[in-house]
Amino acid sequence: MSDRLDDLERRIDELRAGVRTAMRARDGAHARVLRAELRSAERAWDALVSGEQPAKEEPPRLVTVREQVHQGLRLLGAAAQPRLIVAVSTAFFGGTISSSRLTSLRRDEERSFRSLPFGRPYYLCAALTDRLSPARGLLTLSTWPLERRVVGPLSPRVDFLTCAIAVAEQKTHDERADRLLLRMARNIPGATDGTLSPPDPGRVAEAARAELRVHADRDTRDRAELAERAAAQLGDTARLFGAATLSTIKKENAT
Amino acid sequence: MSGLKREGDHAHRLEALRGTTPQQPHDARAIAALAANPGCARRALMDGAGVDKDAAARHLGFPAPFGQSPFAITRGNVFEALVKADGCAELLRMLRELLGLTVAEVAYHDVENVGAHLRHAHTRTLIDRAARDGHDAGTLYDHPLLSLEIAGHTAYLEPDVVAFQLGGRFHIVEIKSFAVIDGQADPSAVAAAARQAAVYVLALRTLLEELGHDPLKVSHDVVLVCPENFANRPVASLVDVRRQLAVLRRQLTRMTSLDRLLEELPEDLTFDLRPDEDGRPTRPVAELGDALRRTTARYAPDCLSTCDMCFFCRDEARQEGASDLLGRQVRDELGGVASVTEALGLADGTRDPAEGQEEIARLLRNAERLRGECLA
Amino acid sequence: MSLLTSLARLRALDEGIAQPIATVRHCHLAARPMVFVPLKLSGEAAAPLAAMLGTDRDRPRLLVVTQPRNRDLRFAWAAELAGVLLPYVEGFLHRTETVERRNADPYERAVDAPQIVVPNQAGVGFVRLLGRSMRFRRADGPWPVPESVPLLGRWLTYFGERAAYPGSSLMPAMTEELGRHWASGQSGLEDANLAALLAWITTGPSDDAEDPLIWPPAGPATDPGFDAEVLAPAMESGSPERVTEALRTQLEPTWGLMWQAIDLLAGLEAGAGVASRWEQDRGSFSGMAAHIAEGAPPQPRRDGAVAAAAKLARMERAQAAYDVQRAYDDPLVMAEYRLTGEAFAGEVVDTDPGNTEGEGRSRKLRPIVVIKTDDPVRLAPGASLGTPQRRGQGAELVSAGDGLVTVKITKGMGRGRTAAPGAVPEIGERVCYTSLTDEFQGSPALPDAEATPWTHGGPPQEYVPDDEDAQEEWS
Amino acid sequence: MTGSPEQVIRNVLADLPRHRGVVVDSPPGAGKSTLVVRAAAHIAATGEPLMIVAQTNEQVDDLVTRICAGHPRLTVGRLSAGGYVPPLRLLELPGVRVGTRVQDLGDPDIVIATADKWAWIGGRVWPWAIVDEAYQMRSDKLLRIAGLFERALFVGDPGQLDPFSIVDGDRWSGLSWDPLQSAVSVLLRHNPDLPVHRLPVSWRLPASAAPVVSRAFYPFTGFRSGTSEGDRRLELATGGMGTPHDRALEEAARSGWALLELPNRHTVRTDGEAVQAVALLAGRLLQRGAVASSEQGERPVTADRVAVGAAHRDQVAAIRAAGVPPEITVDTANRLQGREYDVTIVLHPLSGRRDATAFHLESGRLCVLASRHRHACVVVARAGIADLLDAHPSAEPVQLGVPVKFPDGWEANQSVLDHLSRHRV
Repeated sequence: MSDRLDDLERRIDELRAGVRTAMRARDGAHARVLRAELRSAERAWDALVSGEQPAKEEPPRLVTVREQVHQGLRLLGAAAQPRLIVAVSTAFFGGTISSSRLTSLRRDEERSFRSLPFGRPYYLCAALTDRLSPARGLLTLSTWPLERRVVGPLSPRVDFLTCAIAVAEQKTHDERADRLLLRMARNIPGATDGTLSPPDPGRVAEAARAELRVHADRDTRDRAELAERAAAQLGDTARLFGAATLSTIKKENAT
Repeated sequence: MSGLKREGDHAHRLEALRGTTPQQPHDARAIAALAANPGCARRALMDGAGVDKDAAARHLGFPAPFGQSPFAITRGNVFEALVKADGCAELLRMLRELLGLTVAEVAYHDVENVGAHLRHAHTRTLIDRAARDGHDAGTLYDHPLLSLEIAGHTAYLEPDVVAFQLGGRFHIVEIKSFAVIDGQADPSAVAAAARQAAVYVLALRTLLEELGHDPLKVSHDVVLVCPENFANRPVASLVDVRRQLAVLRRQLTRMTSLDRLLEELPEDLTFDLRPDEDGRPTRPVAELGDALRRTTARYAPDCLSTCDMCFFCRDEARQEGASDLLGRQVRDELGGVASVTEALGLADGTRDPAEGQEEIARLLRNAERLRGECLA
Repeated sequence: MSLLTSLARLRALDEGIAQPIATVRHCHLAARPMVFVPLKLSGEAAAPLAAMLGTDRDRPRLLVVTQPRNRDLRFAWAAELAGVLLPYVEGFLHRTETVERRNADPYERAVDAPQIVVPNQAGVGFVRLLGRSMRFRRADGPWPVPESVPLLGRWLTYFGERAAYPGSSLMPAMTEELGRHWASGQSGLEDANLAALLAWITTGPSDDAEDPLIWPPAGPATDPGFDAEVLAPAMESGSPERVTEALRTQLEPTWGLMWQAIDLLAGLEAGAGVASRWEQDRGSFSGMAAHIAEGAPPQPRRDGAVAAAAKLARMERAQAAYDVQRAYDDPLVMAEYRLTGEAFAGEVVDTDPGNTEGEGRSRKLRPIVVIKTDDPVRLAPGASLGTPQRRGQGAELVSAGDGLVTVKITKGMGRGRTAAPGAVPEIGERVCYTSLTDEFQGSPALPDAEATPWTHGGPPQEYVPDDEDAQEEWS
Repeated sequence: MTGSPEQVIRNVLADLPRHRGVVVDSPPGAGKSTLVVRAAAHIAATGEPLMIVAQTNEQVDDLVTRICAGHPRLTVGRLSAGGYVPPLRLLELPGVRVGTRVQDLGDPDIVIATADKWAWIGGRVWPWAIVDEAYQMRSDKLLRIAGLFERALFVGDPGQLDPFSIVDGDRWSGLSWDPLQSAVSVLLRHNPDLPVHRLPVSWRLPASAAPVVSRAFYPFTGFRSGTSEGDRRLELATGGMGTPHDRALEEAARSGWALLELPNRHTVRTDGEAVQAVALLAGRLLQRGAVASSEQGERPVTADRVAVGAAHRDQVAAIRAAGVPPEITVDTANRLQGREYDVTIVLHPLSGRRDATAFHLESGRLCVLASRHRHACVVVARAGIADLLDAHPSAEPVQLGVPVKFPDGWEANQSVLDHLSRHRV
């Protein structure tokens, strides 16, 4: 066996050198071929060393990704980025998702909606920009009123403060939740005592509300105006998943 | 009239130098790098003509020794996302702490919402509105797209964020993932960031000027955001880029005055790589090498960290036995003596000094005598 | 760098082999040096990836963080590192000698000290950052670490700081030390590549040294190609063995180079001043150990006003002494001063050993020596001179011109009416005189830190490491 | 530019009791010493003891002489180190006592010493201090003596050379108390509210030089000449022989500036031809019997009124060896700081260089060399400096938290060169 291992190691070294030489010469095609060979050699090496094929164990998944995101968004109560949703899910629901798995989620939802409109009790959908296009990297729930799903200039901040309040007001707080709250609180004036100790949730919520009051009027106005436009100009699908471009709006209006 | 004609010729000559190779677009980093070795005619011509130096060096068999680790790239992306997360919550905190931004100022515009093709126009509109409306304008502009004319070509530039409403002035925000530890960062990394940010400042000032606003509404202090100490937490510092701006202006002026260099070139000279349909260069390597060697390089060891052509030029310097190989300081110390054998010949007396070399010859002979005496 | 070194570089380039620029070794080489080759994760300030270290060239220890983004693994690595380095460092504390001091209590000085050798200047920088990232951690509280970690952090900080101290050999950077003794035929910038520099010194230049596939970089930065093609897939595979083996391939070549370089330096005889500088290193090391033993807090993040001024004064003093000692120890270094006219050497052609000045009781012996030299002397009459041949003596330049220099010996002649035998150079002896002298002038006292004046911000707040220091996130 | 010099001085004196520290920026020859003497007398008149700090023994002796000349009734104690031999002119002054210890001085109105000497003094606090040449004083020196006084007036020229060290001080960069920064920078970073005054008029630099130096080295603050065009004249008694050297001297006599340009060539630092040219110019200047007339009257330009300046010590040695009349001062920029002459001859720091280093480009170096003269400055340089500046790579590292220093050396060099090119011979 050790002969075999030596051979493999030699082969792996050669292949690695080959790949790196090819990469330095920016010869992508050749590098790809060599890389594939290299991976299989490496797998063989792993198998020999550990005596078995490394099978990555998937943790038992009780709740679907979709449902975990839903839970997270419901808790937050405002449009949020995948990173925050994942953090909330991990902190409060023992969630297991990683933000990379959320990238295709919105498209899947849209496909599902198009094939069977309103076939599900909720959809994970887009937040809408002032052009009524989908806002990059923000998720919302179809069950929310349009005002909550549109983003005016102040909305990102308002949503962040809303989320912070929601996190602060959770009853159960373990270490992970504390860390999440601290991270948010540090970006809200007056929410922490300036140290790294877990912040007082009441104080965080109070501080967030105080700042929220500064923005509330204008943001509410902006959102109402946007929501009105969205309701008037967008069809069902676009209202949930955003209008792709200006031309889409025209087309949808025409039909 | 003749000026116009010359300008046309000039552009035409540069096109010819590039040949069928696609124009290499300048990004902020490339523009900032123009100042790395302005005395190098080879580089000035390649940059001016928009030749892809990296591709040329590879084709010549001298690929540049630069590469970025995937770990560093990931780290950079993750950090930028963190700074911009949740409506730029971290950025707002820092601007409030560092520049006294008021709590009410939080309006966020993602310029990219309009789609890639409209980004530049939308940036113009938003910046125009901000400069005009003053206090009612937005605070943060994410993913803006600016432009700058470089030697007759438009370069598109993507600053990380433009912040407004800090004392009524625009600030360029530059997000970098090198660490600031106890208030200090790697000075060469900061310098590179400052040079890059200066390009954005200039582009934004140019835009304001075009729109009829005061270009000085763009601050020469840029906001540099980096991770603090060993954590991911961002920290902002103000960096004064006035010096970098002055250097940049000088270099851009030089770019438009390549005439002298162009005039010295043979009519038929071209750096064309003759790419095939897949973009692979087909020009015989020796031919390309010869073409490049007809321009004068000014190799210095610093090129090894700043120029794609460095290994090619180093090889050339080796073949010529140029004392440039040993660094600018050695070269300077040797006065006018450029070649290694010449210097050694003067040192051991096998070569008589030419006119004007008496001095360095005396010094070298003295040095040679001392070395001989001490090592005997 | 002087023209003398430039000439050596030109010669090296021409002959294809590095040229000596020193005739003796100017750094201390420990009997049992600790070679330390650390690697860090690209893109991070100080995330350790691996280190190869040890005092036995045949048995290096390899410590690896198989998943560098996992802070627990990083702290475990730090604890492992402490497990190797701390016993080595503390092993030197047991044997001490008592040193008497004027106007101060005697103190205990270690008879030998640790020497941690890293490949290059970037390695020293990384050690300093590692020290910074560890020394404030605590064994209790929310992010507890093994007790050895903050202790190691303080020692690494100390070694990293001491490396910047001119003439110290507690933490030499190998490329720097080699570069002080040999001139290669490449630029100083390229000399920072250990493999390349060693090739110049031993076999002649080789482009292999720049090929990371043949000679991986000596760290702490890894080759981006290796990161992309080997390390990243290995980490993704989740196999610690594979990561370990991958990193071993990057460290082993450098490990070999480091010992080769040590052998090269060991082949040179130590200069006369090396022992006294090492003695200072030992004193400094013992001071640091005592500091820790007394329970003093870790080094602050940055120097306060008074500490900075004090350190600057010490460093300037050390730099001046180091420059002078190297010139006195090594004729090839002295030659640089001869070239610029600040020193001259030659043969004694005339003497007046009995020359005196003054009358009666103030009559003093001031022997005159005339030297014939080929060196371009650029010293003014009255310049005070020293000589490597008779270090206790001081002299004064009387006149110089036409290749003849007249010198008057003014110090170190004793009280006798005639010169002691050998005190005055004989006709025909070769001598060297230089205006470079190591005359120590004590530096005036600084205020206590608590008495920092208003011009410098007033008394600083007393530094107490707080929870924030200890809990500082490690991303 | 605000106020007359007199008004500025009055403002400074009025500010003294109001602030713990007062800073006065003084461009070349703007009456810094006059201000120090005035302020000294002003403080002494209150009856409170005063200490004065200068940087070199020559500066101390010079101040002692000036104070005694202007205010003969003041008593002055001159503290010095053991090996110091006071010049005769000092010993002859009636109110002056020299000693190595404060106790030896009696109880004078004013005690004056170098910063190095003051650092060894302790156990007493003066209510007032004047720190002269404070921009050339390293902040660690100030740290050693700041405990000796309660209030201080800091006077100096921000445009000259910064203090330096033989060791690398990067570890302290960005700290507000960086020991390598000048005393004034550190003082102002900790006490940003202290008043900073500027002397607006150079009495030394003629009308031909003040605008050039002001534009290149003091671009934001600026200053003007105290004399107008035509107030200063330099005449050469004997005729020239039409050589480039003679023509350069004639151009300098006529316009206040001359650039003697040698053929473009990369040379060693001690460029024989350039060194020879400098020496020749110095010799010819004396031979031709230059006479300077100014508001101070008419006097011959004797050797002690002429200085030759260069960047490096080996250049200075080479110039000396090339046969400059021995009474003429030949020195590096560092050592010419604070000095004044009628005519200066300068070997341009960038002459014959292939690459400019930070050392060569340091604006303070050129500023010192170009601002020592009352009448004229002759610069010797090889052609090609413009190309060298043009080819200069800019990759200076940037330290966080360190204020950017202006003027930029490149810009300053460019500005001076631009002016010199109009006086090329």
